Amino acid sequence: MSNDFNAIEITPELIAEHGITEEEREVLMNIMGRMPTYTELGIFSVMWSEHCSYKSSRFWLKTLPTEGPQVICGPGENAGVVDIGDGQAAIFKMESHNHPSYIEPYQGAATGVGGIMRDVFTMGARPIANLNALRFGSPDHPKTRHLVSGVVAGIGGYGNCMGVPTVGGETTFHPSYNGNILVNAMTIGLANADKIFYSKASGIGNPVVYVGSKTGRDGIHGATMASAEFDDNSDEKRPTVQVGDPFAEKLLLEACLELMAGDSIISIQDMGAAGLTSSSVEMADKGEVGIELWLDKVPMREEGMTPYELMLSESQERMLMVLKPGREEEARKIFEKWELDFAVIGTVTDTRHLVLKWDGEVVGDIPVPPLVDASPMYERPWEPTPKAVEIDAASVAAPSSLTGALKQMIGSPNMASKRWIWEQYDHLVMGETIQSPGGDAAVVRIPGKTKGIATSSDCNPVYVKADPIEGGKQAVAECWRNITATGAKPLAITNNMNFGNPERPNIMGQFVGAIKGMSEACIALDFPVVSGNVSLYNETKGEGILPTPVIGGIGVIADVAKSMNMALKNADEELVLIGE
Amino acid sequence: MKAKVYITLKNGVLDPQGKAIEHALGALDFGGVNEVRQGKMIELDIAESDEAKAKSQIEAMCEKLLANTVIENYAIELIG
Amino acid sequence: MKAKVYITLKNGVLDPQGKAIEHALGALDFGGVNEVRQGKMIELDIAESDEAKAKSQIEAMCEKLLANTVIENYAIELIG
Amino acid sequence: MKSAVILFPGTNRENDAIAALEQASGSKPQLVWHGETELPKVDLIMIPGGFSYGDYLRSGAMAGKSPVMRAVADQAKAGVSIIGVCNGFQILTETHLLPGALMRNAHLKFICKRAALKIENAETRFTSKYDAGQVVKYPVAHHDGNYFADSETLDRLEGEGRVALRYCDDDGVVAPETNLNGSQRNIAGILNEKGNVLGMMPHPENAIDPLHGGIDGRGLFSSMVEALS
Ligand SMILES: Nc1ncnc2c1ncn2[C@@H]1O[C@H](COP(=O)(O)OP(=O)(O)O)[C@@H](O)[C@H]1O
Repeated sequence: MSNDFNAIEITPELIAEHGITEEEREVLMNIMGRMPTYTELGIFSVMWSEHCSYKSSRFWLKTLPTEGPQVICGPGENAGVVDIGDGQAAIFKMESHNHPSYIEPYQGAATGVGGIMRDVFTMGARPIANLNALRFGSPDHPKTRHLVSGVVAGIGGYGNCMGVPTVGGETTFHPSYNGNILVNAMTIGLANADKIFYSKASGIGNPVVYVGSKTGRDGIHGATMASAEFDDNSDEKRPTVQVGDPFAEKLLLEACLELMAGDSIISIQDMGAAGLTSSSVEMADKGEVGIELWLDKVPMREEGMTPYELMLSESQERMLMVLKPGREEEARKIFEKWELDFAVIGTVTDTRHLVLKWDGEVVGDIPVPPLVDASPMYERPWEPTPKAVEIDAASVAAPSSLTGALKQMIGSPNMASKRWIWEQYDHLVMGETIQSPGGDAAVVRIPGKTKGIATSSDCNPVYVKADPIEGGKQAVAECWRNITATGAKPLAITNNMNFGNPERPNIMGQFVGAIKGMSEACIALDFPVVSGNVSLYNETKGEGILPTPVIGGIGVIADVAKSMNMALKNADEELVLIGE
Repeated sequence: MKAKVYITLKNGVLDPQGKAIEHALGALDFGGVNEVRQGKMIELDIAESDEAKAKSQIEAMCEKLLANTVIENYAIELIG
Repeated sequence: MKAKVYITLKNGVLDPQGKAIEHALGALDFGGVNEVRQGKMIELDIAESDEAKAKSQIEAMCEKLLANTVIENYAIELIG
Repeated sequence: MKSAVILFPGTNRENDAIAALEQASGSKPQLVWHGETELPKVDLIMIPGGFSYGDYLRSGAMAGKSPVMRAVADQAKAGVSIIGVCNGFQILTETHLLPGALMRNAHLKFICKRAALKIENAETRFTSKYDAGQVVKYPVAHHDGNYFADSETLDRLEGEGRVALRYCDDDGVVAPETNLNGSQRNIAGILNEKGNVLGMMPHPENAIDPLHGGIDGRGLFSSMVEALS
């Protein structure tokens, strides 16, 4: 491995700068049996990051109930898949883009929406509905206005251009999010139940194909950027936020679905965070095969890109596929028709290694199973959240004016109408929106059918803070109630666990409590978890956000014409209160 | 004092607009067009007549509103 | 040959973006700002190296695509 | 009525358009890709909504220069009926088949809501099933719907009865407060000189099913079927 690309000396400091602990370094050295090259170090660092490895949360996530007769594919793939009858499946997931949205609200939120849609259409589904769960700081905090308008414009900017209706979500405000907003985006797609695409690679010698936009130096991690030598002479710090290109993604969607209508794809994986690295490693690992990549063949946007940058770039609107042998030209034609890049950049091997080449020369070689299996998993210490003191209702003075109290409630930012937001989202495109935002759950009809999907996203973080177990339960139950209120039968949920620093036992305790509560509610309601996402370290100045496990659920209603909404229909009708 | 502010994307930041324009020019048979980047130009007239002060005032406007300094650079031209 | 194309709204065409910027600057306590207009700047690199030819080529691009001459004017600057 | 729907990269309301045309005429429209230079023989060409070429540079600009639009322009000259909705309207102004331009909404935000519209001219092949002055509700969903033309052009449009629709309130009052995007004189849709080309921002195709919350859009499609079959 005499390549210049890897001339950078690997020192303990450099390893530490890549976020790899001493303990993890030992494991890494054992796996490699030698010093990793610079490129290899980059790959370990992203694969073992919290984001990719779920090292703090995996242990607990495994305890969530994920099964049921309706579940076709639970957590572990790009998105969850449930049976909705008539040979059709709904594919859905929620994902966070919290930190990027705080730094650059428009692009951060936009690329979050782009990412979650790719997760869904990479499995063969056409996205039919988007939701977004937003948490902002106090309305009078100086940054809030700018963040709200940027995030909302970004979500609309991407979803509207894609032509996928944004039909629901939630928006609340609390000072704990002043320095750390939450932007969670959810997409629901529709596929044929017998035509779902997975990421598992197979077939030794089969071509590995890159499609979509070119790779640039987007989102390559800041800390590692500083130590790298590729920087051009400009003194400006290279931005680490990605810019979304919804038009490219719309083309990618149409091209992928067109190719998927045939039978040339063996497996496909979108390039999200840690782009080429996580997609190729995941495909090889799931298929118990190896993958060899010819990095000089990757379509590049900038000159002088290195293997390290190519493997770590987070450029958007890209996919990696394994095709059946000899089907490259058929696929190329489709992608060229849609004016997208297409390149054969590697091959499936039997070595179970990820081998990276540049002009035929090896620039990286990592055994895949230990890279994945030995990825750290921590059972972090946690302490249960102390019981909050119950407020004695009698101790709260009755409001002097009921109308005044009502006005105050309606006028509070959390309860106020969110019309200003959802009118900036195209919630009608596709012509199947039966219940628009503004109700309990949105309802979209399945094209050509009378049936539809009801969907809602919910969480009350104040409850979770007071009692994580009960708060976790209540988030699931609220979502279930919102869906049932339209007349739909709830089917399954996705979730987005937004918490503070898991290395603090009290925060970890909130996480554990929420998981326990959610599990209990999911089992009681037969409402399994089929996908999800975790976002930790949501803190500013050592203060964690309110624990926010957002639940996104879907249900099915046989006849959308019979779905219910909350509008009062006629004067003089009786209002009835049911439940305890 | 009149001024123009030019706002451009930083190096390396994806420019979907520029890319699409480049592509469209190619489709219209304008060959050999490369590196198309789209930026903004903002013209304004401010009350301040002192050059140095005007410049620093406009700089403040750029930092606070006109440019998104996470991904954009700006340049100021005073016209007088 | 590198060039810049400046595209501005014609006089008399109202400019919602410019107006919004003017308003926002006011809200941020930048007083005395007037006549804010937002335009576009497109940078490009064309193969043609002869100045006159380059200019007429870019003019054609403006007429055909870059500017909407119903509402916009354009100006070309060759940089070399 | 035989119809065709034009598709550009980034078009996204084509299925909504197809559903409306099929519901009204009983036959499926033919789909025509942007690179085509010839059009099938049809009575109506529809350019649907979406974000052709991402609406980068200017909305409708790049689509306006595509090969298929040259063919559409020829058909327009030959008297074939053409309707452009939303992005379709933007494209028609970019090709100069309709005068003026669609600029960014005055409040700079994308807007999606059901809008009240006043039918200004009910004596066209697109609106004959309505009464003049009738208020209909179609959704709008656009970022660049702010219609601009110089006052001379506007006066001519008015004088020749070429303003098809205006933004109004539920009672048909046309006022600055009912102008949801800043359009000159509340204009939501206009016709060309010959009356065979209509461009409009609102989406009649999203108001054809009681479950959409209203079926006011059907009148537009049935007008066309009646006039063009
Ligand atoms: N960011 C958003 N995007 C889309 N719709 C939203 C958003 N925020 C709130 N909404 C809509 O506003 C309505 C009220 O929201 P919320 O107060 O969370 O509902 P509830 O608490 O009654 O379930 C819902 O229909 C929801 O879909």
